[in-house]
Amino acid sequence: MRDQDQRPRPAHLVEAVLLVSARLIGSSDLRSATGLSDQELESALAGLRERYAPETSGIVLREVAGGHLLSTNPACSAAVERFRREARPAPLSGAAHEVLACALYLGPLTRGAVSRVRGVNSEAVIRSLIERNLLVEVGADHDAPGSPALLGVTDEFLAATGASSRKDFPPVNSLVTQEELDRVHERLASSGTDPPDAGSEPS
Amino acid sequence: MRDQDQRPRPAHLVEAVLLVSARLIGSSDLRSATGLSDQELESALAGLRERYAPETSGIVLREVAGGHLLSTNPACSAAVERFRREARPAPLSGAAHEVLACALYLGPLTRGAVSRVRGVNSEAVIRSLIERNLLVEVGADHDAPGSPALLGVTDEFLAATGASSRKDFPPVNSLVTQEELDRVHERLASSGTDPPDAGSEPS
Amino acid sequence: MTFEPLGRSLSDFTVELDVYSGPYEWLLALILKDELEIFEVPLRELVESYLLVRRPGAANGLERDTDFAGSAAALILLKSRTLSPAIDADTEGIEDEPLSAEELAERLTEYLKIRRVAEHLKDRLALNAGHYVSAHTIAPRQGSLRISPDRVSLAARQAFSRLIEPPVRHLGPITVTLQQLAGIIRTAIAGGPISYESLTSDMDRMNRAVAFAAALSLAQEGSLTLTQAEPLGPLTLEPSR
Repeated sequence: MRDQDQRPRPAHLVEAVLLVSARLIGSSDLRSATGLSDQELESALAGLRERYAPETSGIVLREVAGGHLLSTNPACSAAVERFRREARPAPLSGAAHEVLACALYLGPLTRGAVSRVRGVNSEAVIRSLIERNLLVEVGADHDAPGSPALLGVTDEFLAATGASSRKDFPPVNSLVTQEELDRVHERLASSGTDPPDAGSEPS
Repeated sequence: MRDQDQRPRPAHLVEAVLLVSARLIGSSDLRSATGLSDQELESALAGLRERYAPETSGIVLREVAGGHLLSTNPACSAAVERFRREARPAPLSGAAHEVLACALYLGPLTRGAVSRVRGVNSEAVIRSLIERNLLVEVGADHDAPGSPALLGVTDEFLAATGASSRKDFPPVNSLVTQEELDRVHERLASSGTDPPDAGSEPS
Repeated sequence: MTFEPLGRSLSDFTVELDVYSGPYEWLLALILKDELEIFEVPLRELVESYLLVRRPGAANGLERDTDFAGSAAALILLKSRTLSPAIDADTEGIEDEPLSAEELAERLTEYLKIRRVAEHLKDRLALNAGHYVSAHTIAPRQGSLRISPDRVSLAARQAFSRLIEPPVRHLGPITVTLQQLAGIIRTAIAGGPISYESLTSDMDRMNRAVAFAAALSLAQEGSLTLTQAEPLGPLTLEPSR
């Protein structure tokens, strides 16, 4: 079955390498495995994008978090779950979404900072997100006493949201309307709280 | 959520299931996972045979002894082999490091004991560490109901850390205070089973 | 934060909220046990549902009103407190200064933004769920894994110094997570309605509590419906629609 005399086409090489990886493969790793040039790889990927598009295939090419990965088409997930006899992992809680939102838009930040923004102790939620590989300690805040760890989102998180990078999220101001923000101020003003005086800001 | 309104095509379902199986799948298993009829499955396979033919693809559909399997095109084996040689193993997660630390410093200990020390269910992490040959069942705790297995680190783990023996690791009392250690042993004991040896050094 | 004992005058008061439906007393208990986020509880709706069943002329009408007002006030205080800075373990003891209106507004604004981002993330995660990766992987060469001994020491320090809260020793070890139980519940109701009692019949107290929380969160996301014909009566879980 081998046509060794005939060099396999670039797209075939990329396809074969993608099949044997369950993890994202970066472009440079794809290049060094296949021996393709930048341009050859790009045109091979362009072809594969079409071949493995959600409309035309049960296997899709995902390009997320700066890497490439073959995976099943979500439209076929019921058949896959039946085959593997396992249920889809439960979706995250509302609290978990909020913690991830903090890490993505305000991070890297400490556990304390997450809890301050959310107004509730978030330790348990953070731990479960670390356990699920969606959050990771990326360093430490050396200016704070005890140098608490700084938390950020992981590549797995980017992959799970289908994002190609951390920049691939809408600006926060497009998600919340000025009207909503005004309403907050209005409500507070009408509740007759103490006159403002300078104090520490939420970090 | 998904495009449930549009039923995926039969070939897509088969393709997706083939991606998630590393073993030959018989026609009856394919039918029961995809819910396709005999005829539908046969025509889906006919299409896939063409799509994944050695001349047209880096991924080929193999049909052996009544089973079906996707695999890499042998013509691409050099690239696949290069990828394998250069592939870095998946880095360990923070959770995996913690489980290994438990086994190193408190082990041999049961799965339940690891979870109690860490305060979070560690079953999945332990499973993947056993698969990666970093953790191994070294015996059973016969004093506990059901004689759960006792876990210890492997020589492969020691080799991966560059340690020649457990003694190369700093003693546990240089890492945490006695008070913290007492709490750990309290957690270990809390199941009613005997806590593993409470040495302050990795045993 | 503690609630005054209700004297059970409100034992027949049940509420129907998005996040919870069932006896009001249980709602209070769940909030106190941190199993329900006070943020998720719309206090205005709570008051409105009480007003609907208020019985001013009844023999214990005044007692009921007082009990409700007392617990509702405690909920309002609790909810407002959660908006002020969480007390850090390391900074405990530092005087908690009251927030000015401006600071409060800023904090709420920031929280509102995070809330919206969280909703966006939820949709995105749902849209991208159901991707399964290839099983045709090849193992990297043996012996190519490197583990840093420093990372192992650090992990030991983290795992062994962690304060695990809340103490649940008296309840037995937690052997399942909320997610796992949610999975068990999904499987159990796939075949039709099932009572909470039979679902949890062979669970210990802790797992029952977690199962209840899991059922609530599934109900909240719309995967199942919780019904209870009478206050404190049997609770039935069934697939939504």
